[in-house]
Amino acid sequence: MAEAKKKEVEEHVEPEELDAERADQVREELGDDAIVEMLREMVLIRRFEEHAGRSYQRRKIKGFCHLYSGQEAIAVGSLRATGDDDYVISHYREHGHALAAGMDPKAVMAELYGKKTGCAGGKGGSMHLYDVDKNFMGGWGIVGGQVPLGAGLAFALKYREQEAVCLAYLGDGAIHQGVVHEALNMAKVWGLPLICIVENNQYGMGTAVDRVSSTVNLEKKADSHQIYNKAVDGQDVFQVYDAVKQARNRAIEDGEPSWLHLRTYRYYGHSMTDPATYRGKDEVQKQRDLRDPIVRLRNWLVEEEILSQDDIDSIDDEMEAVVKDALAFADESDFPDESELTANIYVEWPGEID
Amino acid sequence: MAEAKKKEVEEHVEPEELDAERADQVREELGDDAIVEMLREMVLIRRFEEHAGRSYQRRKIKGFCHLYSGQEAIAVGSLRATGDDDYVISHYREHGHALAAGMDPKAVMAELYGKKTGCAGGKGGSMHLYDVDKNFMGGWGIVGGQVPLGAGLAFALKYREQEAVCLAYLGDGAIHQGVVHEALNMAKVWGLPLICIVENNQYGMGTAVDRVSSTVNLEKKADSHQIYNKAVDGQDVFQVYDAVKQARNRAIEDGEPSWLHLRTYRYYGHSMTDPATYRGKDEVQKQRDLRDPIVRLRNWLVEEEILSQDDIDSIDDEMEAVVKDALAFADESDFPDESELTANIYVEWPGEID
Amino acid sequence: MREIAFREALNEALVEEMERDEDVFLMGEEVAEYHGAYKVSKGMIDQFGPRRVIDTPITEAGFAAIGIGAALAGLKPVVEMMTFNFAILALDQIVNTAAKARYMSNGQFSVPLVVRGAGGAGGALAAQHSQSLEAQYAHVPGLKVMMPATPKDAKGMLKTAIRDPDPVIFIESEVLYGFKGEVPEEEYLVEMGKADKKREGDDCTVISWSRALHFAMQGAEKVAEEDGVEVDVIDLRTVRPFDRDMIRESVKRTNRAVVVEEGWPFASVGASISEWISRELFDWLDAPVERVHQRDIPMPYAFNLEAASLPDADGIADAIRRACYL
Amino acid sequence: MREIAFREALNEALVEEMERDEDVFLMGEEVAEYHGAYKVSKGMIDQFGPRRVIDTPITEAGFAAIGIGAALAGLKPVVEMMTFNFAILALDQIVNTAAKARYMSNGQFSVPLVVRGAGGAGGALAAQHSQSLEAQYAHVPGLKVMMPATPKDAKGMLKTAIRDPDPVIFIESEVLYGFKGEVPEEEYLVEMGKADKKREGDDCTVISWSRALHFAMQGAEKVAEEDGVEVDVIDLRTVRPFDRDMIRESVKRTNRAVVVEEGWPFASVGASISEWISRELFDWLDAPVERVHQRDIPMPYAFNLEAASLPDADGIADAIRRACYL
Ligand SMILES: Cc1ncc(C[n+]2csc(CCOP(=O)(O)OP(=O)(O)O)c2C)c(N)n1
Ligand SMILES: Cc1ncc(C[n+]2csc(CCOP(=O)(O)OP(=O)(O)O)c2C)c(N)n1
Ligand SMILES: [Mg+2]
Ligand SMILES: [Mg+2]
Repeated sequence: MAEAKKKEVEEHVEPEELDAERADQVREELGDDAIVEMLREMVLIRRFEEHAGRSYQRRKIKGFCHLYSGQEAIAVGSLRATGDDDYVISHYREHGHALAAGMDPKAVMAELYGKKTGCAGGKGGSMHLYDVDKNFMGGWGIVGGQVPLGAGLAFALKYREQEAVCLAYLGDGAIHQGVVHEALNMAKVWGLPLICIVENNQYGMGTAVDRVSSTVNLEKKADSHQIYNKAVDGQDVFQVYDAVKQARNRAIEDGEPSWLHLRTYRYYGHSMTDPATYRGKDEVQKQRDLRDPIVRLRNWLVEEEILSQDDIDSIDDEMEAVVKDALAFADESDFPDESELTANIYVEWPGEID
Repeated sequence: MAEAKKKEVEEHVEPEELDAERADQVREELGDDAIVEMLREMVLIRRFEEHAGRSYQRRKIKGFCHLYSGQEAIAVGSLRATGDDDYVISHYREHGHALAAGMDPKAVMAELYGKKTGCAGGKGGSMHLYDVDKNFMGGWGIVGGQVPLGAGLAFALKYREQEAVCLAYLGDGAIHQGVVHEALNMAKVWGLPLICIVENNQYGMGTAVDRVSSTVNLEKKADSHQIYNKAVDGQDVFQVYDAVKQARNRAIEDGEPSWLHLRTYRYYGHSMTDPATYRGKDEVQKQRDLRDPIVRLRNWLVEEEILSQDDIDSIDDEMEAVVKDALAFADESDFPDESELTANIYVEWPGEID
Repeated sequence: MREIAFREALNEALVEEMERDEDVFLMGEEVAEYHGAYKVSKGMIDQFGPRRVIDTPITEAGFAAIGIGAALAGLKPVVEMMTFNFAILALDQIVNTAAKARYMSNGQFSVPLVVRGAGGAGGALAAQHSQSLEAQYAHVPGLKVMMPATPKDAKGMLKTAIRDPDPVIFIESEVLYGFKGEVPEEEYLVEMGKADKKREGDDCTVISWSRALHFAMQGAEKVAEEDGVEVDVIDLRTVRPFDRDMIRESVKRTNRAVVVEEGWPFASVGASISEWISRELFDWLDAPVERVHQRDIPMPYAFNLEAASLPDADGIADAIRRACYL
Repeated sequence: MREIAFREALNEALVEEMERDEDVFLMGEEVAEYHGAYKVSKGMIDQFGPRRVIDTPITEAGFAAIGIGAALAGLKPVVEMMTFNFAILALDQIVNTAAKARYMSNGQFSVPLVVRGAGGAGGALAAQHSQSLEAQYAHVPGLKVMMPATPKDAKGMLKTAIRDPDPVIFIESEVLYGFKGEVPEEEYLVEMGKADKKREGDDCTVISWSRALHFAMQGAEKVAEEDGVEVDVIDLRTVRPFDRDMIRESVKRTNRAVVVEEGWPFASVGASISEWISRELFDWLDAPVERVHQRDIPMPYAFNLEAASLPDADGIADAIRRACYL
């Protein structure tokens, strides 16, 4: 790593405490209950992913399975800032976004199990979650491809003059894809209410971001397109919430898209089959110790005397129970009927399929 | 057009005279003969295109034919700054680049006529000129696609540790293509000796640049990739030469790619079939009157007493004669033999073609 | 009946559907202020304004995806590709998202999108601008592919495509835009997947679509005049799904078939139609199914080579003769 | 003979060719420090260093084009696509530049490029990651397409591909990477365009390639056991150009054929092979050429649906029986 870049990275190691000013502001804005709710959602995601990982090892879940653990503050903080008409679109590491968007953990887990009760009837799997009622538009597997799709969703909102935005999640590895840049230019020219949320977990598979990006300050990747951008601590749920809230206002009021760079970390390998030998165990431990978004929020809640340690433990237990229910539901559900094979491929099809 | 953007455009209307300081510097560097040679090349291109246009109207040339008139200072100034090992790659509006790269006008005209004596044996036509001996690597038709190809040529130079660069020409319409941005990021990360020359003739077909670009200051389009960029008066051959020369040094000495924004203008329609109703005649006339690169260079040469008006007239006559020879050559040449149909499609092909 | 050009017929289809349905819009390079590279969208910006007739930057993948995203949200975009040569840049989005979204989401989404534009060889446009690429789409489950050969069909089929709830790839032959033909004044649709019998005869079945259909008709006339051979000519119109019933009926009667396409031969639509006939109608065939297609090479620029590369009436007449063992 | 896995065989081919020729280099996502998403390039970064084993950003179109540009300059790049699902993003560059540069330049340029990576269905990877897309390349003049089914062929064919003066698309079945087989220690090449007879029999000819070949072998064994039917099984290995001679010889003897492919049926390689047999060997065929292929749908994730969608031994055995009128 070039010396200059190394320094950039180090400069951005965040302190343990959440940004107090931002926390106060959000507390004022949302109230304590909402903040506790955010903790619950983050814990739900953490527990969900632990169990998903185990189910994968037991071959209940197959294929590619990408866990979200470590990045919970982003899904939860950003989706707390959205309204009912807002669209959400994401990539294959989307369990957290799906849950934070309010999707039923049972339907999500069943989808991972390939069951007909899954949120895509078992046809999608881990990488392809959908819930049209929650405006959760997937769950897509071609890196970067979801960003221009998100611009299209934003386009539809503008076309219909709805006061809403589209959040499009992408990783640090996706920012170089050509379609991302094509979408950003059009979003700016047409004033689309698109908010790109770059979850920089520091690796695209095994590739550290500085090895493939001309800058590690990923907010600058929107500079060619004159799009508002900002670097945010992605492990601080208040900062995430606030940045997205502001971006949302900017999109709705001024027709300005945004590009937010959220520094975060993923605790597991890229997917369940990645031993993650490209990084040291101490690196992961340091992130867990110093920057864990759940720990930091818990500490704040306790410090502010909003929750006691007991409250926190019971949230843990509750969320564990929710996930266990989801596991049981998934396990007990049936696989799709073979007649599903040729269902929903076309609506009107005058020919024979095959 | 937004007011702010309009202002940007207006601010950049250049004065009639060439940048005197740059002119003196280049004169010192190259000597008078070389400058006269540059004029000759620019006049050659101008005459060549006039005749190509007429031949098109007489259906000697068919298909798409994009004339370069108005942009001569860019091809000539930039290619004067290159060395023998440098690669050149361009798009479909490349007659000027081909001629400035030293290709034989006869072979170029014959190619436009689809003759077997053409620089691609008649297989390429106007959009697809090639000359491997001049390192002129085409002549490509997919907007933007030549830029990553140019990065690949630059990659090869670096791989072989050659002290040379690749010049890649593109238009203002091409800068949004995803592959361009993909290439820029890689060029920066890997330190490729790539010089992108953005010929901003203010329109991509009928679309004025400000209608589709987030900025009209196209040099900024490389900002996402931390690539050196500069705006240059593309109608001032000295400025073009100097900017490319510096970029070349930067590439060879520091491994830094460049992105140069050259403001220019095309006098004819996008292609021979475009009546160009999207812009007023006065707009074109104003450009011809105030900014014509040949007029400006001539004026300077006369002012500096390097050439007399007679010299200038005889250059015109000479270049007219060169082009007439090329026309005659093209006219008299044969079309390719039908056996050429399946030649050069594969080198080793164990099957039957068809 | 009045005669109008192919491009005007397409224009009428677009205008009528946009008048009928506020959710339909047109987007692509040069579609608005330039009125289309091939003038298909002439006048539309004046009638519908820049909200619904949208000039894009040159970013085929990006604006195709924006169209797909808008379709996921329920709009009905018509995305113009200046030519299908450039649409390859958008193929990932079309194949991996548009074609699959309904299936992957178990029916929660649909993508009521039309991707349309010029296809085939234009005329001295050389290798990168002269390609018949329908196979790239016809291969893919989830897509429908329509390729009209006449102004009348162009209009009726485009209206059908726009109303279809699934993604439709609509390829217009570049050289047919100026081609004139009768087009009814009153509204009509052409059914998806229905072929059209262009000529009747019991000696052989000739199957084609888009521009190659016209070559096929010429070839059919040639053998009628020169050999007294009368052939059925079927214009497939929709190549995915194709009209199996009409082919079945015809080949069972003629026992011979020729498939004519403008593009390359291997892994092509023509190969697949021919294969289907050979397999499905094996017992009815008295001769191998013959094929006519572009030479298996990139398109050369030189005028003589281009002509020699494309299918033509002579080659088709020869293929019919071969099929008829003449 | 020693047995090694498919991925190791590929690795040996890469290493040997890079040792032999300084102009050969490997580029792609995760090929260097991660040693390849499927570990094909294991250890190569250590031996050859970052100049010749190059990790790219996730930009398939861009780095494919960089490979093509480097090839135009005379280098011999091996561009790894993590999977061919993502290679669609680079298809324009492969089809419009790599395939055509030699022709368009009248032989001044060549593109000695290999684009290789995983193809086909992996295993519960769902619709965007489970596609057999060889038709996208096999359709295009200027490209050659190789698809090995065994470790031995994987090595010999990849070496041939790297030495070929033209662009070669080299598709490796994702599920075969771990598959072990005998691989000679000494150097060998597998000739481009030459098929391999995997099994001998006079009752029917079964043609396949890549992973589907293994299903075909199982199907062949099944009918041998259950019906006493003995079939020729031909592993095409190269699908463009394909080995017409071996197919001719076999079908003239067996008079029956079945084509088995992993991918979709329409406008596919299998359709084209089948079509060619039906046309070329019309007089020798005693039955329609039968086909086996993936269902004509995007791949579903659910394990039971995925299995039901793919070709298998039972389906192939049935197709052989149909071909033999059993
Ligand atoms: C176009 C494309 N290329 C490659 C892949 C394989 N792939 C899947 S995820 C991934 C890494 C993406 O990293 P990043 O964007 O940082 O997201 P993260 O996985 O870290 O959340 C790659 C290379 C793909 N799915 N799509
Ligand atoms: C990918 C692609 N899309 C569209 C086209 C059609 N087309 C050819 S030139 C052109 C305009 C390009 O404008 P610009 O880059 O400014 O170059 P100029 O013609 O002005 O030199 C377009 C849209 C193409 N050739 N390739
Ligand atoms: Mg990442
Ligand atoms: Mg321009």
